[in-house]
Formats: sequence, C-alpha cells, structure tokens
Amino acid sequence: MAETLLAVEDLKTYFYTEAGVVKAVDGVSFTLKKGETLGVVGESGSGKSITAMSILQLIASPPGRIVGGKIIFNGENLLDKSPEEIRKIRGNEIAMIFQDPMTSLNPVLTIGEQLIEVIILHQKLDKKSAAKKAVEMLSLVGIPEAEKRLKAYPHQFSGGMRQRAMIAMALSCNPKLLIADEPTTALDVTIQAQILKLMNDLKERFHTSIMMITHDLGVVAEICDDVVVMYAGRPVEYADVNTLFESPLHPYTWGLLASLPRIDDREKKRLEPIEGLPPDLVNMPPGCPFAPRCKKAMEICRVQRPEYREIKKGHLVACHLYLNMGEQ
Amino acid sequence: MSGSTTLEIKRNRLQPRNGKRESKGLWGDVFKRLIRSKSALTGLILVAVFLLVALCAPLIAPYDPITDSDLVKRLEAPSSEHIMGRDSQGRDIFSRIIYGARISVQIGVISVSFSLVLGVALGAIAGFYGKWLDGLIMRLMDILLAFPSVLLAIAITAVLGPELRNAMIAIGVVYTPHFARIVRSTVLSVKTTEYIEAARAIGCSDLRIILRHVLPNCMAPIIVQTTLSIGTAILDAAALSFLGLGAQPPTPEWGAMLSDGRSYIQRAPHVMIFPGMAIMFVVLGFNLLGDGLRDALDPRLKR
Amino acid sequence: MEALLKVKNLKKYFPVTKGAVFHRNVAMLKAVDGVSFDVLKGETLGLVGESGCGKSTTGRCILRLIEPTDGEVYFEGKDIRALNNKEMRQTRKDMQIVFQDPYASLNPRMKVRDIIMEPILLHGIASGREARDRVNKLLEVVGLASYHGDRYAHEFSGGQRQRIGIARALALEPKLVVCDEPVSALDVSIQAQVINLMEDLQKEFHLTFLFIAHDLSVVHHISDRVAVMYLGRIVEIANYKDLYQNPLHPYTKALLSAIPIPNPKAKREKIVLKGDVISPINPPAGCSFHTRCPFATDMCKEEAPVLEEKETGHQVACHLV
Amino acid sequence: MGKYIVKRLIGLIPVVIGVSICAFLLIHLIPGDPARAILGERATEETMNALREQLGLNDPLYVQYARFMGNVLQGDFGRSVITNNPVIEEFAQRFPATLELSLAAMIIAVIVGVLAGVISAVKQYSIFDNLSMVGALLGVSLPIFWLGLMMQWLFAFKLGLLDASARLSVDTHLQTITNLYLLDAILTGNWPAFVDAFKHILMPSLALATIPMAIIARMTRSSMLEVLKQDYIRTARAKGLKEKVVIFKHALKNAFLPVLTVMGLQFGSLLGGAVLTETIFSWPGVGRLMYEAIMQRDFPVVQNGILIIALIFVLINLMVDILYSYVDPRIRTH
Amino acid sequence: GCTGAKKQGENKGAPGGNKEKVFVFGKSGDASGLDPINVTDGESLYVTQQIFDTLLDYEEDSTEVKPGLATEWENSRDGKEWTLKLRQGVKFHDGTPFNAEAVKFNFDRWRDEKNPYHKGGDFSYYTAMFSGFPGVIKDVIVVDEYTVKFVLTKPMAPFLANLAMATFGISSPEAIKKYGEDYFKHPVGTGPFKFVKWEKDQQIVVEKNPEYWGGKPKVDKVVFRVIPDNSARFLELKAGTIDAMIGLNPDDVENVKNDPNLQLLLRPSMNVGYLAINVEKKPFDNLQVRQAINYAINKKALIDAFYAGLAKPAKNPMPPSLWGYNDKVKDYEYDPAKAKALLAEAGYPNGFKTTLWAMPVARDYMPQPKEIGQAIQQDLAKVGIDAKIVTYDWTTYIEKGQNGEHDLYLFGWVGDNGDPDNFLYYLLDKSNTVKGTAGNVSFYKGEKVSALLTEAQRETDQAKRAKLYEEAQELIHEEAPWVPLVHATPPVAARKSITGWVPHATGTECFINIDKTE
Ligand SMILES: Nc1ncnc2c1ncn2[C@@H]1O[C@H](COP(=O)(O)OP(=O)(O)OP(=O)(O)O)[C@@H](O)[C@H]1O
Ligand SMILES: Nc1ncnc2c1ncn2[C@@H]1O[C@H](COP(=O)(O)OP(=O)(O)OP(=O)(O)O)[C@@H](O)[C@H]1O
Ligand SMILES: [Mg+2]
Ligand SMILES: [Mg+2]
Repeated sequence: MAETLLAVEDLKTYFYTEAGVVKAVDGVSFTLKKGETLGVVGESGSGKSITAMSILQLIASPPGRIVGGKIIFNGENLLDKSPEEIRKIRGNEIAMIFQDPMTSLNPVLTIGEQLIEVIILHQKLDKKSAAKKAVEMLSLVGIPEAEKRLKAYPHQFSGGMRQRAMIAMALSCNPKLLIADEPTTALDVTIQAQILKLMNDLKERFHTSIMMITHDLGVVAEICDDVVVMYAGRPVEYADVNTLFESPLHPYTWGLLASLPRIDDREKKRLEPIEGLPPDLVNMPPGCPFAPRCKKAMEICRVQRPEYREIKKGHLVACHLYLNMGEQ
Repeated sequence: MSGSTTLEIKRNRLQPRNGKRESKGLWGDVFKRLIRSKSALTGLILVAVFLLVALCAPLIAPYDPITDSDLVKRLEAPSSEHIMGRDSQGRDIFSRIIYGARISVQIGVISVSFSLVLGVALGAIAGFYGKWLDGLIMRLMDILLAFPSVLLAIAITAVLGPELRNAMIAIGVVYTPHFARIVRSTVLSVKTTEYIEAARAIGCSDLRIILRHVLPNCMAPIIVQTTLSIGTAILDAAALSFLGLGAQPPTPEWGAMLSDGRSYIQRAPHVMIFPGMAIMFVVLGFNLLGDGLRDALDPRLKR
Repeated sequence: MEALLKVKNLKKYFPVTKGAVFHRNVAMLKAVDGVSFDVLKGETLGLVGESGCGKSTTGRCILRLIEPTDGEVYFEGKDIRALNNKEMRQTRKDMQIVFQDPYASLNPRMKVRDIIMEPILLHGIASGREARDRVNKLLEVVGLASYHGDRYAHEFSGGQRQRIGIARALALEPKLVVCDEPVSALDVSIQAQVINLMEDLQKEFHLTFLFIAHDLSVVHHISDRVAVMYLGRIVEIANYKDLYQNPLHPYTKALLSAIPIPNPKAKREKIVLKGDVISPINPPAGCSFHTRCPFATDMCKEEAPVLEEKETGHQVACHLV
Repeated sequence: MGKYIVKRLIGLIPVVIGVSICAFLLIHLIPGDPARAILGERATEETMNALREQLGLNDPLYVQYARFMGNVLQGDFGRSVITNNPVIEEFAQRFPATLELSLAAMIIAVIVGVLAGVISAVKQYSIFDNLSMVGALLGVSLPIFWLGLMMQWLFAFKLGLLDASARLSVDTHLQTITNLYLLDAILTGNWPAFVDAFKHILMPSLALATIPMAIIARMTRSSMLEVLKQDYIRTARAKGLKEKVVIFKHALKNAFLPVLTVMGLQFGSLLGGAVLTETIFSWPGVGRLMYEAIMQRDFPVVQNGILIIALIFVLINLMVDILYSYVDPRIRTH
Repeated sequence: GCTGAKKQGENKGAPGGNKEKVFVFGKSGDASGLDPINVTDGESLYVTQQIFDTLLDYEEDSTEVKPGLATEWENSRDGKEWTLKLRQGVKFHDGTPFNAEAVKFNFDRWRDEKNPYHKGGDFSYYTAMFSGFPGVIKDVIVVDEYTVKFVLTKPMAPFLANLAMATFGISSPEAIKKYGEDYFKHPVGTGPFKFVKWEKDQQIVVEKNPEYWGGKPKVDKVVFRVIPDNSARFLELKAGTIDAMIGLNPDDVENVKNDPNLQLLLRPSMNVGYLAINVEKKPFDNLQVRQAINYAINKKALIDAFYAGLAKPAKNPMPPSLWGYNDKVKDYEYDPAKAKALLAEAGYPNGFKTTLWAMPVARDYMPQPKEIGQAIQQDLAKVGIDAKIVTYDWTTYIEKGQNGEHDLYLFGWVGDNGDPDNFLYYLLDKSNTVKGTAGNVSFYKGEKVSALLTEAQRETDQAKRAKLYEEAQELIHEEAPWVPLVHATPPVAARKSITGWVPHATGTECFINIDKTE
C-alpha cells in the first residue's frame, strides 16, 4: 500500500455573501496516495472546485474563507503555512489545471512566456535553459514543432492544444500532486480521449499523484484508482473505483449510476432519475442533505447529519442506513 | 470555436441556486438591490431631492427668482436673509437656484428624450436588420462621433440660435450616437439569443420580436445610459449656457448663473460658487444612481 | 412508415466577411454541406457529431430559422422553402424546437405563463380563460405547478427551465420537435428527469423528434435511428442498434471507442484519433475525415465518398466500406 | 500589419467625407452671413455682395462643396476670411499649444487614473477604493469650467501660487523648437522657463485632466476587477507567481485594453474639445480658435478646421487600434 | 498715427543701460491682422497704431486734426481738391523712403478694386468712409516728391478727419509688393515702433523705432498680450505681469482705486449706448408708447450698477464732447407713473408683450449687455411691459437687427472721426433704413430730420452745420425713436509706474509717450 500524499480532514470553506453564508465545502475529508489518481465526482455546485482551490488556498477572500479543517500535504498542514510558503508550493509541488482551456491561459502572453515563467520561478533556471525545458515539455505533451509554437498566443491554439499546454505547464516542475479540475469537460469526446490518454501516460512517467475532478462517471471509471463522491459540499462516499461501481453504498451514488444512459446496455431501460433538486447551500436542511431526494430516507435522516465513516476497509460512507455497520 | 457554448452554460449553472427568494418581479429585485448599496441610495436621494425641489420650487424659494431684483444691493454677500447672497441684479441666489432645478429637469428630460428616441430607433434598426442599413446608420453615427462633441454642440446652437431649447436639441443630437451604439450592441447580442429564435419559431413577426422580445431585454443598458446622460446633459447645457449659447437671462439656469458670476469672481465669489455646487450635486446624484442601476441591473452581480 | 420530414441535399454556407462598410466575402464557412435524411412519423432520429459540425445549423435550417443556402426540406410533403412568410408562420405550428441552453432560451423579461401563452395566442388556438387553462395543463404535463407560471425564468433551476422550454414547444401541439441538445447543459440526475419526460411526452402526444446531441450515450438511449455528422456532412446513418454494435465508418468507430464507459472493468480497444477537429471554413478536399482517419487511402484524399446504403437501413459515406 | 493599416485608412474615407459634408453644411446653415461677419456693422449692401461674389458664397451649395473638397484634395485648406491667414497656418500656430496641454492632461490622467484604478481594484472596498471612486465620481460630475475658475480663484487670485492664464510669463524668454514649451525648455536647458511654463500649464491641464482621469480610473478599476476574476489569473496564482507579477504582468496587461480605447477617445476629444478650458485659461489653442471661428462665421476655418480635427480624431483612434493590436495578440492575427 | 512725442529729454535711458524697458499691454483679443486698412477692430488697430502713421493725426485729447505725415494741407475753392505737403526725410521701417509716390501707392491700392495690390482683405473701412471703390476720391496725383493732390467727386466735410483715422495708416509700398497677400503678417510703416513678432492668440511684440521722426519712444518694446478674460487680465495687472489693460470690468474699478500700485484712467467719451425702438412694429409706431419707454428706464441706476458710475446719462444720440451737441434738450426723467399713464393713453393700460434684444458681447458703451438688458427688462416690467430677452451671436445679432426683426434693440456706436455726421446721419437718417444694411436700426424715417442732416453734409461751415445738428437733435428727442442710454467713459487701468498714457476718444492711441519708472 502506497503512502499518503494528501489528506484532507474536515475541510470547511464558506462564502459570506449578502444572501447568507454559502457553505460550499462543509466537512470534506479524503486521502490521496502517492502515485494514484483520486476521482472527485458530484453534481454541479457540490463543492468540487472549491475543495481543490482550498487546497492551494486560491479562494478569493472576501467573500470566501477556509473556516476549518486540515490539509496535510506530505505530512505538513498547508493551512498553517504563511502565504509566501504556500506560494512556493503552488505550481511547484502542487500544480493545477482547469476545466476551461480557452480562458485559463492569459490571452496576451505567448504560450512560451507563460510556460517559461513558471519554470524560471520554481526551478531557478536561467532564461535559456528554461526555454529549452519548455520546448521539451511541449513536445512531451504532443505539440508538434514545439520550438515554433513557443511564440504562439493561446488563441492560435485549438482547445485540445491549449489543454495540452496547460498540462505541460503544470507538469514542468515535476509536481508531486496534480489537481485537474474537469480538464476535459469543455472538449469533444475524441479530444477528451487524447487528453485522458496523455494524462495517464504522464502520470506513469512522472509518478505524479492526480486529483481528478469530474462529473463524468465514465471518466472516473476509466482513469481513477479511488473515488470520492460529493453532495452539497460534503463527501458522501469514498472507495476504490471497482468497489464504487460494483457495490456502491450511498443512495446518492446509486442514483447517479442509475440515472446514467449507457451505451453498454443491451436493452433500453427506463432511466431512474434522482427526483428533486440539490439543496440551497445557504439554507441547508438539518440532517442529511440528500434526505429530501432519497428514496430510502428515514426519520433520523431528516434530523441528524450522518457521520462520514469507514464502513468496510477503505470504503467510507455518510449514511444512516449503515448505522450499525463497520468498526466503531 | 469548439465547446464554447457548453462552457457558458457551465458557468451559468453556478448562479441561480439561490433563486428561491420570494419573487417581487424583476423591478422589485432591482430596486431592492439598488437601495442596498450606500452610494446608489445617496444618488437616489440626491435625485429625489432635486426632483422635489423642482416640483415645489414656489413653496421653497423665499423670493421671486426674476422680479425681486434690487440693483442697489447687487452682489451682496450671503447673509441670514439671503443665505447664498445676491447676484448681479440684486436677486436672491438661493431662490434662483431653487427655480433653476426646474430648468435643469427640463434640460435633462427633453434633451435625453430626444437622443433616447432617436438613438433607440436607429440602434434597434441597425442592430436588428444589420447589413447595409447597419453600415449606413453606424457610419453616420461615427461621423457624428468624429466631431468634438463640444464643438458640435456649439455649432448646432450657432445654427439654431442661442436659446435653451436649441441647446437641448444640440445636446440631443450629440448624445444620439451614444444611445444608438449601446442599443445596437445590446440588440446584436440579444438578437442571437435562443429566446429570440424561440420567438421566431413560434411564429412571431419581426415587429413583435423587436418590441416584445428584443427591446425589453435591452432596457438595462438603456436605463443606465439614460440616467447617466441626464446628469451629463445638465452639465453640458450648463457649459453651453456658460458660453452664452444656452439659457438666456433672466432664466435662472445654473450654467447661465455661473457665467454671470464669472465677472465677479474676485469681488463676489459666492455668485459663482453656489450654482456650481448645485450642478455638481445633481450630476453626482445622477451618476451615483446610474452606477447603482448598472450594478443592480447586472445579473452577473447577483448574489 | 411514411416520412414526416424529408431533407435533401441541404446546404448552409455562412459568408466570412471583412470590412466595416462593404462586407466583402473572403471565404465560405460550409456549416452544412449537402445533408440528406428522412425522419419517419413517430420516430426519434438522433443526430450526433462533434462541436461545430453543423448539427444545430441543420436543425435551424429545417425550421427555416435561418435560410438554407441550397437543398430541399419537405414537411408532410410540402416544400417549406417555397412557403411565403405567412404560410411559414402557419407551418411553424407543426414544427417546434427545444434549445440547448435553458438559460438563454427563455425571455428573462417575461413571466413563465406569458412565455407559454404567447404561441397559443399568436396562433389563435385559444384565448382568455381557455388559454390560461391550457397553460396550466401544460405546466402540469411537464411536471410544474400552475403557480410556477407567475414567476420569471431566472427563478428556476436548469432542469425546470428546460421543462418550461418543452412546455412552450408543446403548446402548439406540433408534429415534429427539433431538440437541439436539450439535456447537454444538465447534470446527470436532472438529465435523466428530462429525458424521461421527453420520452413520456413523445408517447402521449405522438411526437416525432429530431434529437441533436453530442453525448452518444444519450442519443443511444433515446433514438430509434442515429445519424453521425462530421464537418457538415452525414457520414453514417442507421438503426441505433446497428450503429452502436456495428459501426461501419471509421469516424463512428473512433467516436464510440472514445466514450468513457462508467464501468472500470470494461476494457476496450481504443481508437484515439490524431489531430484536432478542423475548421469548416476550408474543409479538406476528398473525404473530409481523411486528415484524421487512421485508414485513409489516396482515394480518400481526392474523392468525396457519397452516402450509400451498405447494409439494409444502414447508410455510410466511406470508400473503405 | 502594413496592409491592415492601409485597409483601415481606406475605411476612414467615408467617415472623413461624411464629416466634411456635415462640417460644410453646418457652417453654411448658420444664419449669420459670413460677409456680414467680415465687414462688420458698417457694411454696405454693395460691398457685401462683392465680397460674397469673391468668396463664392453666391454659388449653389454643391458647387461650393465641390470647390471646397477640390481644394482640400489639392492640399489647399483656404484662408481665414477674418484674418486672411491660411487656415493651415492658423492651425499650425495653435496646435502645439493644444497638443502640449492635452498631452500634459493625458499624462496626468493616465498616471493618476491607472494607478488609482489598479489600487482600488486590488484593494476593493478599502478606504482607498472608496475615496478614489468618490473622487472619480466627482470628477465626472464637476462642471470643469467651474472647477477651472475655482482653481483660478484659489491658486491664482487668493494664493498667487500659479498663473491664471497664457503659456508663459511675458518676461520669460524661451527659444522655441517644437513649440511645446515644457519640452523646449528641457531641450534648451532653460530651467527658469521650464518652471514658468510648468506654473502656467499646471492648472489648465489639471482642469482638463479631471474628466479623463476620472473615467480612466473607473475604467481601470472595473476592467481590473473583471480581469482579476478571470480563469487565467487563477492559473497565474496557481503557478505560484508573486502577487505583484500576477497583477502587473498578467492582469494589468489585459485590463489595459479597454482603458486604451478610452484613452484614445479622450485624447481625441481633448485635442478638439478643450474650448472651455482654453477660454478660461487664455490658452491659445485650437479649441478656442474653432469656437471663435464659429462665432465669427469664419467658414473656411470652421469647415477645414473641423475636417482637420475629425481627421486627427479618427487617426488617433486608428493609432489606438493599432496599438491595441500590439497589446492584444488576438487582433493582430486577424 | 502717432505724432507729437513730448519733445522733452531724449530717451533718458535706464542708467544701467542694458535693461530693456518693456511695456506690456493687456487686451482681450488677438489682432485679426496688422494691415490697418483691412482691419476694423480695436484689437488690431491698437497695434497698427504703433507701427503706422497717418497723413493727419488727432490731437492727444480731442478729435481736432493736427499734422501727421502731412505737414500742411489746403482745400481748393470748390472744395473738391485737397493738396497735402508731406513730411520730408521720413523712412519706412524697411528703409525705403516715404514720399508722394508712396502715398499714391497706398491710396490707389485701397481705392481701386483692379489694383494688383488690392488684396489681403476687403478694405471695408475705406468704403465705409469714402463711400465705395473708388468712392469719393476720384484721383490721387503726385505733384512733386513731397506734394500730393487728392481730387474728390464732391466736397466732403469730414475728409481731413477721415484721413486721421488709424485705419488709413501708410504702408511701405515695397513691403506690400514683397509680401502680397501675406502683408498683414509683416506690417511695415513709418511709426514709432517696428513690428517684431506675432504669436497667435498670445502676444504681439513691437520694438522702438530709434529713427522715428517724431522723437524717440521711451520704452524699448511694447508687448500686446491677449488675455480674453477680463478678470484674469485684471489679475495679471495686479500681479504686475502686465503694465496696463483695457476692458476693465466696471466692478473692478473700486478695486483699482483701492490698490496703491494701480491707477485708473478714463477714456473720453465718444460713444453712445442706446435702446433702439423699432418704429415699424406695433405698438412702437405710437409716439406715446416710445415716450413711455423713455420715461420707464432708470438710466441712473444702470450707470451706477453697471458702469461703476463712469458714464453720463444720454439724452441725445451723440456725445457731448462733439461740437454740435445740443445741451438744451431736456431728457425724459425716470418716471414710471408717467410712463404708465402714457401707455394707458396710447391704449395699453395693461402693457403688452414684446422682445428685448440684448447684445451677446460687451462693448465700451455696453460693458455688461446681458445685465443691462435684464435691468431694463425689470424697468419695463414695472410699467407693465413684458419683454422677453432675445440674443444671438454677434454676427447674427447685427444681421437680424439690420433686417429689422427686433422690437427693442440694445446697441451702441463709437465715433470714428469726431464728426456729428458720423453719429446722426448714419444712425438716424431715413436713407440708412434699407433692410439688411440699415445703420438706423429703429427704422425711424423723420423727413424733417433727414432734410436737416443732408443739408449739414453739404455745408462746409462748421458753425452752420452745428446749428443744423442741434435742430435735428431736438426733433429726434421729441420723436423718441431711441432711448439714448449712456455716454460711457470707459475705464482703463495701469500700474502706477506707467506714465504718459492718455486714452483717446477714438478708442486707440499711440504709445510713444509711455514710460515706465521703477
Ligand atoms: N465566490 C462565491 N461566492 C458565493 N458562493 C460561491 C462562490 N464560489 C462558489 N460558490 C458556491 O460554492 C458552491 C460550490 O462551488 P464549486 O465551484 O466548488 O462547485 P463544483 O462542484 O465545482 O461545480 P461544477 O461542476 O459546476 O464546477 C456552489 O454552490 C457555488 O454557488
Ligand atoms: N450565424 C452564423 N454565422 C457564421 N457561422 C456560423 C453561424 N452559425 C453557426 N456557424 C458556424 O457553423 C458551424 C456549425 O455550427 P453549428 O452550431 O451548427 O454546430 P453544432 O454542431 O451545433 O455544434 P455544437 O455542438 O457546438 O452546438 C460552426 O463552425 C459555427 O461556427
Ligand atoms: Mg467546478
Ligand atoms: Mg449546437
């Protein structure tokens, strides 16, 4: 069993807005092991991105603030570090790529400038060697004529190429952890396939751990080792990928899987949607946030928030259905 | 090109989560957001006071702004009887400023209505029908914009004669291209939205689409521009009057009063100070209100 | 079964213009370049393809929301391109559209009730009380309550908005509904709700769907037949089972293999296409797919393949089949 | 790039022709008879008629317009009917003054405006932000002629610190090279003249700078706030860049684009529209020339002058566009 | 023209020797040109006056003529020929000699539209004073190098007075030939100062002409500064950056008086500010209405408020300083009650509505036209007349006035040459009521008055003329086509250190005697 690289414990990130306190992330915990890929899935607004940004402390404040929890990276709590120390970790030990390759690159700087900048910053190379390294990285992610492309601006790249450039940028400093926030959502399937393959190849090569945020269960199944499912700012289930798809425990996870149209179905079944809507993060109902939509909801679910516990080895769930299971 | 639609949708998905608040209609919401901002509220109050003063001028003003003159006591400094002093004809400046609010209301409303009507019509036609009509109208607007606005206004008042009414027309003409441009660009963006296509799909005619679907959705920038323009129109009319091209004596227009006071700047600075401050406060009011409206009407700022 | 809609050699070219005053055409963007297919009464034809391949444009041309450059569109046997404005507006009663973006497709300045009522009043289907009742009925049909009618669109979630869009389309009791990615913007859980709703409505109102999507799983789920588009052309069209189990065109194959399947155990042979989606402004000569096709031959570079029936009910445009 | 500029220049032709027609019509619509304006109140009918004939004012308008444009195309902008001086010369004599004033105002406006805007955006809702935005709002709400007069009253009349009018004191000698006095003073190393010129230009340029300064500050702030929300700023932060680099390299360069347009528009209108400031501060510039020419029915000066000003205005905007394309690579490649 | 330098001590010169004496003179507008014949405005004439001499000149303190470039003159018996003896040894600034040829050259250029040098302007003052091209002057004959003879078409009473006008300054023929149309930028005369430079809208510099025939100017340089704003100009004067200024706000007069460094000077009055009543319009065709308006206006209050007291109430259309002034005329007193009674008599017991036109620009005779207009408006309101103030820019104002579009019209006149004809005939004769160019803007067509004025024009005996004019004034007073308002004595100011500035009634004067003491 590989050692733990990142452990998030009871992370809470709130936004203080005029409408009230948005509890975007409200008690998230998970661990990510060295060299593995952790998938984070959940509906839109479930707090996936905020969790990721909290790790790098990129939350705009005001209105956002990390109000509690720990983020243990390599044995140290990132939340105890000074902004300057965090800055040194960003891009260097923990790198991040974002959903939208069209807007995540600065339109007025060349790809080269943006790539070299981070290399110089973290690797303390001079300009020339940084440029060499940049070319190397670009070819590595499969951009042809890398040297020439260094001088190109983002708008001269296609979506797929931009996402490759983002990946090159993220990996240029050999980070220990790569956080990928829906890196392929904006791309066509054929391009998505290319990018996923690339990420997998690079992961092998650099032994980088990846935290893969997505709402596409297919992507999770394809490339992740472990998965955490989030709902309304909280983790509801954590397991390795096979367990999760084969024997999911949380009703929400069931719902997700059942509502998915699949091409591997032989016969057309009627989809089983999760009825209702996700809750309002400002006025959260007491108890389990999923209770109003849950077919198995019990009395207790509406009053008491279920604990997020290890039910079986390596399988955590937050649900009253398993009240009596697992080690106490 | 690829994927950008999907993206925008993704972004939109983040917003209306809290849309469960009780509905007060769109304008109710806007108003609520408006008065929540301190500066917008200040603007609203300034404008309201200004309108009120204009409305009730005879009740507030202690003297007649025109006939209560006394040449012997001209340029008297502020005193308890005449809190802003007397002007070059010995009239009460305070009363004149009060009545001046009426003139300014007129200026703001008339000149901006002029450009509003013209600009909205031109902009909507240009934006909706596009092609050569758009090219023609917008080139015309470019031509108007290529003139330095002050000179254009001066030239127009020179053509029509120095009179308040003509100054208002001049300002109306000068402002028209701004409205036309704003309306055109909003029409252009509204035109391509899916609800316009939906309207066409259910069989709406062009006119119905423009009036019922396009224009109501262009309201926000138009309202903002109107509010801001009323302020600047008052300012510009004052400038024209200052140059002797706008309101003529004895009309208590603020710019004309300023222009009057200019000769006495050393002997009796109060004749200049007060009308200038009146202009400043009113224009400030409209600017604050306009800014506030811009924020309140901008759905992106909804929280 | 008879065809409700027949599309023949439909083309839509957008001029690429430059210049502020004299809009000079510098090139043609061939968004749709010779598309032909039939939609049978009561069926759902799925239309898939990558972003920018011309799916929406095809849909819009069929409804004449934009004027096609060339080709014919027969709806119930009449050529709708020959109709004048008034007749077209009449015909619109029978063909409706549901849009992709639940946020942009509803007029934010109108109450939901007015949005749904507008087509009813416009076409004189009902008025007064009767019209209100109809609206309430429609709201109910799509799973909303009548009090929802007094709200504005921005007060609803994406899925609810999509229901409003559907209600508007149904208000005229159309025969054909073009669904332009109606669920792409929705989360999976909501997506399933809407898909189910559409399936129910189709049965209840005997609707015919042209269902546009880029998500192959959704198309697979809802369609009877599926057409695959690439760069403005249809490359393959077949019954959904044939297409998914026995794809003939290399592009379809690649597309299918690229879909991540939510099953970690499902190991498949993957065809990862090289290169990017290309621009329809200057599509390559010959088969437009040859630049990315792993099997392209010299012939593919020179001659554009035509869509032919290779197996019963299974048309493909490829030299290699 | 060259091709782009040429194309843009050609695109300007219709606008310039339109401007020329408007300028021409405008001045010929003005009721005052130029002959009367020239001859004054003592004119007799015959002399007026003779003069009209001589000026070609009796010809139909289109003939006059054709003649006017024909001359312009041959580079002949005519002579002022009041001073009989070639219009081009009248302009050339005033333009440096206006240019110097506008440049000074623009420099003040840009430096103060951009700085205030950036700081306000970075420290949103801080005291600085509130104060500078109130200031900026006041800046666009103040009648600048009033502000100018008030400054004059305070700094010149009451305190006697600055000079109320003109470009230089009478007893200051300055060898002119460019006719931009501050620059000339530097070039000739004439320190006292520099101080004197500075004391003269400070008030009018401050008065003139208020509006553009306020607009630029507001524009910079909102554009900066918008940019700071962008994904690529998040990317830059995620890369571990220093906040200073994020703001000045990544954000400002993007935020500057809309500001640049505003700067161009403002500068363009300063060059032609500083009538009030020039009048108040007795600044011998183009704005005043035009104002007086309109008032005196000096139609060659008005129609040619407006044409020249409009030309300068569109050229500045063209320059801004070109500059824009240097800052914004997305446009460059189109 | 600029003769009569005080022949006292030749330029004492500053003991230090090298420090230049610069006299800085502030005025409100730039010159429009420096070719005197082609300018009509005081702003230009002030400058040309220093550069050019005229054949004859006015006395320093009156409009009597005295020798200028011509030393003697003689009229033929029929009054149609004038022979002038010219001053000898005078040189233009460019070194060319002044002689009879030069005089002829100048006059031919002015008179003859076909003259190749009849360029660079419209020579409007020439036509105005000599009635067209070539007008009254039929020929100019060079008798010998220093004698020139003018042949007129008819006797002309104010001929000599006209020649003394600053606009008829004699230019160097060579310079005119050299500069052609651009001569107005390169003026070359014989005057006490030479042109140095002209910075548009800023300043014009002239320097002393050490070879001036009339003595050496006492300052080395004169700088004419353009400061459009009256207050700003006054400020500069107080600050000492300018030495003297014209166009003082009446409201600043007090300030000048109280400042130990400043002195107030008054320009003798040769003007009249008036309210013309358009007798062609109802109800002003009614004499009682016109008289009522005369009674209604409080001239004293106007003078106190807007002229700083520096004006005389006018009762005649010409100023008292002119010969022929009728002091026996008794003015209409300020008497609103009487005005009301007259109105009632005329059938307007409740008054009526009308327009009051106010000038857009300040003139010496009307330093604050808008204010004066408002005050008059109030005066009229008190007797029931509701007058709306109307204004246009100056050109349009004149044009519409001369077209007779107005009802009540504020206007004024500054004499050119000190001849009563220049006031009465131009402003009130019926021949001057042609629409479009009317100088008589009340459109008053008194037959008797007209007869008197025409007769006075033909008469050459001044005493007889004076009688005729006095009679005419009596009649005009009765008919009341105007409300004569004021004869202003415009205040000007200078630093105390300035001596020798004697403002002249014509509006401009020569600076040869001006000196600056430390
Ligand atoms: N600046 C903010 N102010 C207030 N609320 C915010 C802010 N940023 C995010 N939120 C809220 O936090 C919640 C979680 O957002 P987050 O971006 O993490 O969702 P997500 O799971 O990444 O969704 P998606 O799949 O759409 O990216 C959302 O409900 C969102 O509305
Ligand atoms: N009005 C228009 N003017 C110019 N080009 C257009 C227009 N509408 C669409 N296009 C272009 O036509 C091509 C096809 O567009 P279309 O919207 O039909 O694609 P799509 O298949 O629906 O893509 P997506 O999946 O992104 O919705 C694209 O390249 C698009 O940029
Ligand atoms: Mg996210
Ligand atoms: Mg589409």
